[in-house]
Amino acid sequence: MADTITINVDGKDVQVPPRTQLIEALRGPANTETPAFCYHQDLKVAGNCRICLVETEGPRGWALGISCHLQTAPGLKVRTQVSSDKIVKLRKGVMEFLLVNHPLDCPICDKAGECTLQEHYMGQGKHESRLDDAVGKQYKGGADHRFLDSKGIERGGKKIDLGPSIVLDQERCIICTRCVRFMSDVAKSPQLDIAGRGDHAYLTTFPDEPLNHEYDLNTADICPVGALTGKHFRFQQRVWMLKSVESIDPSDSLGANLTIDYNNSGSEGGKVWRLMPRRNPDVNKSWIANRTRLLYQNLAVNRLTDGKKAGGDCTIEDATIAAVAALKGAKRVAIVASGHLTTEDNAAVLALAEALGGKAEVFGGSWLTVGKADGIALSGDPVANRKGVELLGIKDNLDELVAKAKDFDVLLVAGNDLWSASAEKAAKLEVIPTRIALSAWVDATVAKATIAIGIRAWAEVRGSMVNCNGRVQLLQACPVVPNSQLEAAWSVLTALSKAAAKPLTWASEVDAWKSAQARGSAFAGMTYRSIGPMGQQVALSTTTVQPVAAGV
Amino acid sequence: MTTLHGFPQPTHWKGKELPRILSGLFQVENGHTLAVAKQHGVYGTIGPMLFDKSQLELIELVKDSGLRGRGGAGFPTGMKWSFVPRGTGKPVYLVINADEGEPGTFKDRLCMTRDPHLLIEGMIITGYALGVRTAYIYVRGEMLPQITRLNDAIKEAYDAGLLGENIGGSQYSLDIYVHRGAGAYICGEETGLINSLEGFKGQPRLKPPFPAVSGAFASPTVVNNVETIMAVPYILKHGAKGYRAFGTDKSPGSKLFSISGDIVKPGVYEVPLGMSYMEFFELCGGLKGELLGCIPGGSSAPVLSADETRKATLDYESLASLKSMLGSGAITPFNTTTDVPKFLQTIARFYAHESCGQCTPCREGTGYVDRVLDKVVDGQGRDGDIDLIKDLADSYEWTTICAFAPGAAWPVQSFIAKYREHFQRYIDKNPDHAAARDLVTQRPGAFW
Amino acid sequence: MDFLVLNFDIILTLLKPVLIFALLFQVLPLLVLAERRGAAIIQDRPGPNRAAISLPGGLKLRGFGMVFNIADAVKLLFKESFTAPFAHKWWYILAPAIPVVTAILTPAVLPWFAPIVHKPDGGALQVVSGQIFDANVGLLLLFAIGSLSVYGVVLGSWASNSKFSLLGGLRASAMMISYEVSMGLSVLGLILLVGDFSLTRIVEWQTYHAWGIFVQPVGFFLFLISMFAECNRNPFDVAEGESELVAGFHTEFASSKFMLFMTAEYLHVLLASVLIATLYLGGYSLAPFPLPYPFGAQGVEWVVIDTAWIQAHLGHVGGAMLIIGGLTMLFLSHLVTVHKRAYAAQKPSDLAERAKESALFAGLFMFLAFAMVAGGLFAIVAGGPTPLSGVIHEAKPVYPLWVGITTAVIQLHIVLGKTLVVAWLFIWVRWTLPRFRYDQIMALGWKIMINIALVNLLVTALIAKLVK
Amino acid sequence: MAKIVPRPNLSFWEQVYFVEIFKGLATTMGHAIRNLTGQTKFPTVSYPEVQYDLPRDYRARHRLMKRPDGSPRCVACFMCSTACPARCINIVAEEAPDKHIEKRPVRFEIDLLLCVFCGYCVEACPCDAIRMDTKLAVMAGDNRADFVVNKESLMEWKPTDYPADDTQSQKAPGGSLHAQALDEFKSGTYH
Repeated sequence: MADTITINVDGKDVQVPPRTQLIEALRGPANTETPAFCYHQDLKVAGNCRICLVETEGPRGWALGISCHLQTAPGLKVRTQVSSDKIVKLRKGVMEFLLVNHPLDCPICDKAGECTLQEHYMGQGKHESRLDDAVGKQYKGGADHRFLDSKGIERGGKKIDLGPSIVLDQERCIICTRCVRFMSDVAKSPQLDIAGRGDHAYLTTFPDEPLNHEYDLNTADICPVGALTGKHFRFQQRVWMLKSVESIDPSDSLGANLTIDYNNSGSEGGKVWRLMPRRNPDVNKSWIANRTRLLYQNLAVNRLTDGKKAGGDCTIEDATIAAVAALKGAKRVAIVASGHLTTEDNAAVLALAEALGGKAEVFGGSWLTVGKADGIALSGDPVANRKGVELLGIKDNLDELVAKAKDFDVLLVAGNDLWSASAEKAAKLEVIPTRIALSAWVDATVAKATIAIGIRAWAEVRGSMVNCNGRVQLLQACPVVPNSQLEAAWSVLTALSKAAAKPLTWASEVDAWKSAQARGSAFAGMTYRSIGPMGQQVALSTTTVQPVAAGV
Repeated sequence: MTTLHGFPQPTHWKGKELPRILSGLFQVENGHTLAVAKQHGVYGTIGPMLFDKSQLELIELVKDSGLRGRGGAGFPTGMKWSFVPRGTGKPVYLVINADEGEPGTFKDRLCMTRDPHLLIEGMIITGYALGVRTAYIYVRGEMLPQITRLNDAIKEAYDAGLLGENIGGSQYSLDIYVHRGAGAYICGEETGLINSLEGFKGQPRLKPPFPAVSGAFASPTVVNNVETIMAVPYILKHGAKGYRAFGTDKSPGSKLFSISGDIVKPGVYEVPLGMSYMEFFELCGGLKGELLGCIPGGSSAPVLSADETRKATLDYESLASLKSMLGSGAITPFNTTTDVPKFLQTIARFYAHESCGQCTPCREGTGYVDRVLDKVVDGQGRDGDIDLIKDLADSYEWTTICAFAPGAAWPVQSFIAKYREHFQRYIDKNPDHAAARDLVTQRPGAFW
Repeated sequence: MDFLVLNFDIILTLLKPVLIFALLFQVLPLLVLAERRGAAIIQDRPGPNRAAISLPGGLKLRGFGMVFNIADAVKLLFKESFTAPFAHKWWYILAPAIPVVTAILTPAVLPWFAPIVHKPDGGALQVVSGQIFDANVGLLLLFAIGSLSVYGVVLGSWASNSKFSLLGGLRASAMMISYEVSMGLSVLGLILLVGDFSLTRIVEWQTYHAWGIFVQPVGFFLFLISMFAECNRNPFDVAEGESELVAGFHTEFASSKFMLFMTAEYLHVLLASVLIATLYLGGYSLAPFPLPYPFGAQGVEWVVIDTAWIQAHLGHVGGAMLIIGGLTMLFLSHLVTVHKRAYAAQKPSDLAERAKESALFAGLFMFLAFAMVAGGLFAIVAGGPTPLSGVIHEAKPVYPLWVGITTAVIQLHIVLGKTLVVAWLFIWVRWTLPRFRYDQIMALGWKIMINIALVNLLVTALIAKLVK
Repeated sequence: MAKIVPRPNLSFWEQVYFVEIFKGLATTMGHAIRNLTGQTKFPTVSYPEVQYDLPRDYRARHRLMKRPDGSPRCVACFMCSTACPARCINIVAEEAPDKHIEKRPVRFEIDLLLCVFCGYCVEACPCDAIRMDTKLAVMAGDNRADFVVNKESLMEWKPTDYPADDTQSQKAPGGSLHAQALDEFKSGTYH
């Protein structure tokens, strides 16, 4: 892998990997700003936007070419906008053409702020306009921003409902075909196409068929302009007001990488506004499923922001005191770990059991059904950290717990919603008189619990999960929390260890991670820094789950 | 059936015999039928004359003949054939580009109407030379009579054993299919044509890979014009030298020229390359009125002014030296009564309409130029609009995937360069063009 | 009556502090008014004119802004006496008292009039000093007390427990201590000439020789500048520096405590003016130097306008002062009418209101002017030679008690008049000069003022030796 | 690049400063004497009885411009709140039923206590929806909530309060000349 070749960019020799797209070499090793609209790292090259033009030296002198299609070869000589006035002029020209029929409605465009067109206009644009209203295509149509196609039928328009999740603004579309390529090549469901030709080309679905796919919201992400927008985020926030933290998909064991975009200023208070895919070529490429993307909507809904005790609400502190008392007085304690919580939380489960000594026993696993991998960004297993729990040495033995439920007088369930997974099996656990539930939401388990303590949800904690392929990935904490009293599960479990003779004294999730490292040999040597935003692979010797192919 | 001016054509001109390489059967009654064609020597090569030669020999022969593509680009045909990789295990396809869409060009149509068998003969030779099992004729959708003729001719050929398995008793088999296009100009571009042939949208592909390496159905593909292929049998018959007897040294052979415009007898003429334009006009009955300029080779070729036309000859080199091109051989002289901006408007509108919409500069640029030209012709022009049009054409000239954009840019650039005062007259017609120009900067922004 | 006359010295001595303080606290609001109104006049604006007392008959009494003083006092006294929670409470409460106490103690050693000498019938000769406390080290005592006022600033700023306050206090204390050196040195020249620290003796010396400003011009300026610094007045008001330190040392003070600080500040200005008037403008002496009298027995005689002379020409002097007062009133009346014109851009109703008030004041001043001029003329015409009591004390004739008291009153007015002139100088300078930078102040104090003061002292000593 | 202002070259007497003090004193006293005697009119006015006419460009309390139908012209683009250095503008957007408008504010609040009256919001507005020409320079309230003005109160203004010759304003949606301008715009004669 390490071998590189030398190409010459603007008179300077640059070491680049061989046979990659020139645009990657320019953007990466050559550090030359290269605009592109149609080019996307995880899509096939279409080469139609023409803004990434460069000059290369060939047998017939300097020739124009598009850097997204050209490949690096030894001795390649490239001129970019840095050294070629021609490129500067032509890019300005291309930018002008892109803008001829593009509306100037950035102020109400949801893409504004993360719009590729805006970015590159600042870098490569003409900056003084010579357009007037007579040159846009809509002048032949009407004031409704519609135009007549070659058959005289009105097309275009500002708000076209493409399907359940996507709205199209035809006027903003620059026909880069990224969405078309995504739907056909990645989603394998070619629901979109460009119809018409010339500047009357337009993006459309097939007649009377909506755009409806589990991954269709990705088209809004890859749309370089605001033509495709997701209905869930339409007009909600301006993107420059959002801050983001990096996290992963907590609802699926592939752990698709994503960012949590939130806004914690303003009179509205903090709120998580959206989840966006984060590119990780080894996990989910640039894609996340709609299901994952809409998870943020649950973060402020139905939350267990306080504690519960004997059926009534109480503060978290009171609930914790009651739980400690129950654990202290217990003869046999069953503690259920959870694949929905981080590895740190599960390490805390083990540490608590250890502290409680012989009277505690740890169970793990889930009754949720495992689906099939779709090959893009979902593995189908809803237990995100199943692997991490396994690597900590917790067995999948919930049925065993059901079998000997009578032996226990206290049940501590840490973030594992047993009752909604299987109410029938879980009903047998109701013989245990004291049932303590740690949960972020008011779920079925909380309803059946005698003591419930609210914990932070996945978006609000820092920790790690191990995906189905044995990749340790980090979740970072978003500061938006419904109740600042809420603590992460490991922290609550640490507090519950007061019931033991030697309570745990962990100060942060780093202590929890160190404990996890002590328990799971696969984590040896890993630090949060070494895991980083892209994750770190553990040795797969202990794998029992088949690896799921990463995205296409 | 089709009555064209120019027929009957003279066989001699100024004491010299005019070539009848391509148009031999044009004036023969029922020349399109196999029987009549055979009488006139068509299919004469299908036999030992062909099958005794090796593929490489044939390719060398065509190379030596100096035959160049007659579709417009003028790429040496033999060289094109030699690019086809051998032994890849993939089939090689031959596709005949009969998607004749260049404004002013109507030669292939006539070829297919009057002499389809010569085309089939050429295809058999080419197919044999390249190892083709399946060949396509991609015909423009509007050419219904031609499609009928071709299908009839192919049927006749199949019936006569000239197509299908073991042609003429040889080991060579060839199937020919007529593919009807949907009438898009861009499908005359070879990769666009291949895309269309495959059932995709007729949009050019990124090159490389070139079609010779990976074309139709991801296999090596040769795309040739009708007229090019029709010249192949003659070359085989008379050898490279025989073909080179006509034309100039660098542009050997003859070519069909479709002439229209301000000429007394418009039509299709086969003349040797190298004849001067003025002489050719004389051959066509002379010009109407005083010459103002001439489009030398299809609407995408840069226009020639009257002086340049007088200097030009009908060959690739002469026109290249005048910064124009022979193109498809569609010659359109126009006289001093021509309204040049409206002429250009027509051309620009054609290109705006026919742009496939794939590449940004061509998609938006052609429409942009069209609308600005419309504005100028409507008398709404302003100072600077001419430069704007020129600048826009410069911007999209070479920045696209295929050669459509330069083809759309050249007429614009050349018309403006050579007839600027005609455009200025239109702008001067707008009484307040100067005031209008000032208002551009004063216009309030978004009204809403 | 006899008792009063016989025990006049005791009664007056007891009464003096009361009278002087009453006088000072009467002049104080005038000074505040002068500050505000003076600022306005210098800065081309009308000045305070909103606070008014509504009287029956549609008359709104504004008193040229004097009502503002009442309003201020009421407001400051009745505001919540807020103590900053982070302050050091005891020192915080104590701090504002210190400058006021020092300011109140200072006038005790200032000579307000010449000693009243009289011999009651059947009593011993009584000499009542013009000071409350006739200390023969008066000036030193004055400086000693005056220096204490810096403690108020320092303590207040430190006790506030606020950075701004502390910075202001630090700057102020450093500056005040620095300028005390040059203050002491500058006045030393005068002391050298007079040969006494008693302020009465200094005034007497000036009466017989010349005012301090004439014999010690350099000393006067040095002392004046030092006094500016001591009072924290512009251009030396680094203690407050609102552009840098909010309000400086009294940022955290409010209501009555703040009022105490402000009172002390104006008292200091007033007392500094009195001190300057006493040391360099001859105190209660009427003329700057002995005046030539061309029609004397031996030709030109040099007449010393001392207390005895005033007493001898009591009618003329008193009459002349009344006439001057009357003319001042006339001028004030004129100003009132001028200001009536100045408010031309007013609403008619408001204009009428103001017209009423100005008419009232114009009339009042006019009446007073006429009364005083008339009284003065009468005194000049009717006042013959002052009756003598026939007793000689220290080679001066002793007059009856009423003459002594009248003279004292006249001299008190002379002192007050000079004080007001100097006080106006304070105000005038405040609205003229910008604040100095702290380093500039220090450079001026240590590098320039002290040197000039020392040279001045040396030169004075040489000249004094030569003259003697 | 910092601009270096050279110190003025002072003459000897200016450096001594002593003489300059007296010059300054003469200046101020000159003013004082003139004001006491000659001056009949001060440049100051007796506020609030007499008030200067606020200049046209004075930045006072905001108002929201209206469309002919009375709805706010604002399209909730957040440009103003983005430009606002005091972060005093709070907007909540929603989809507008009119497809030409697309986006409109549900809430539009300005906290006038935070506002620094810089006028950046007016500059930033792409559709001239917010202006600061109300001449309502003085605001009074009992509590902080009174100073948070909402969409309704920002639109409570009468067109008659604004000059008829302010044609740009009157042509703008909500103005009296708006219909005429709209016709011109539609017919293409609007320039």
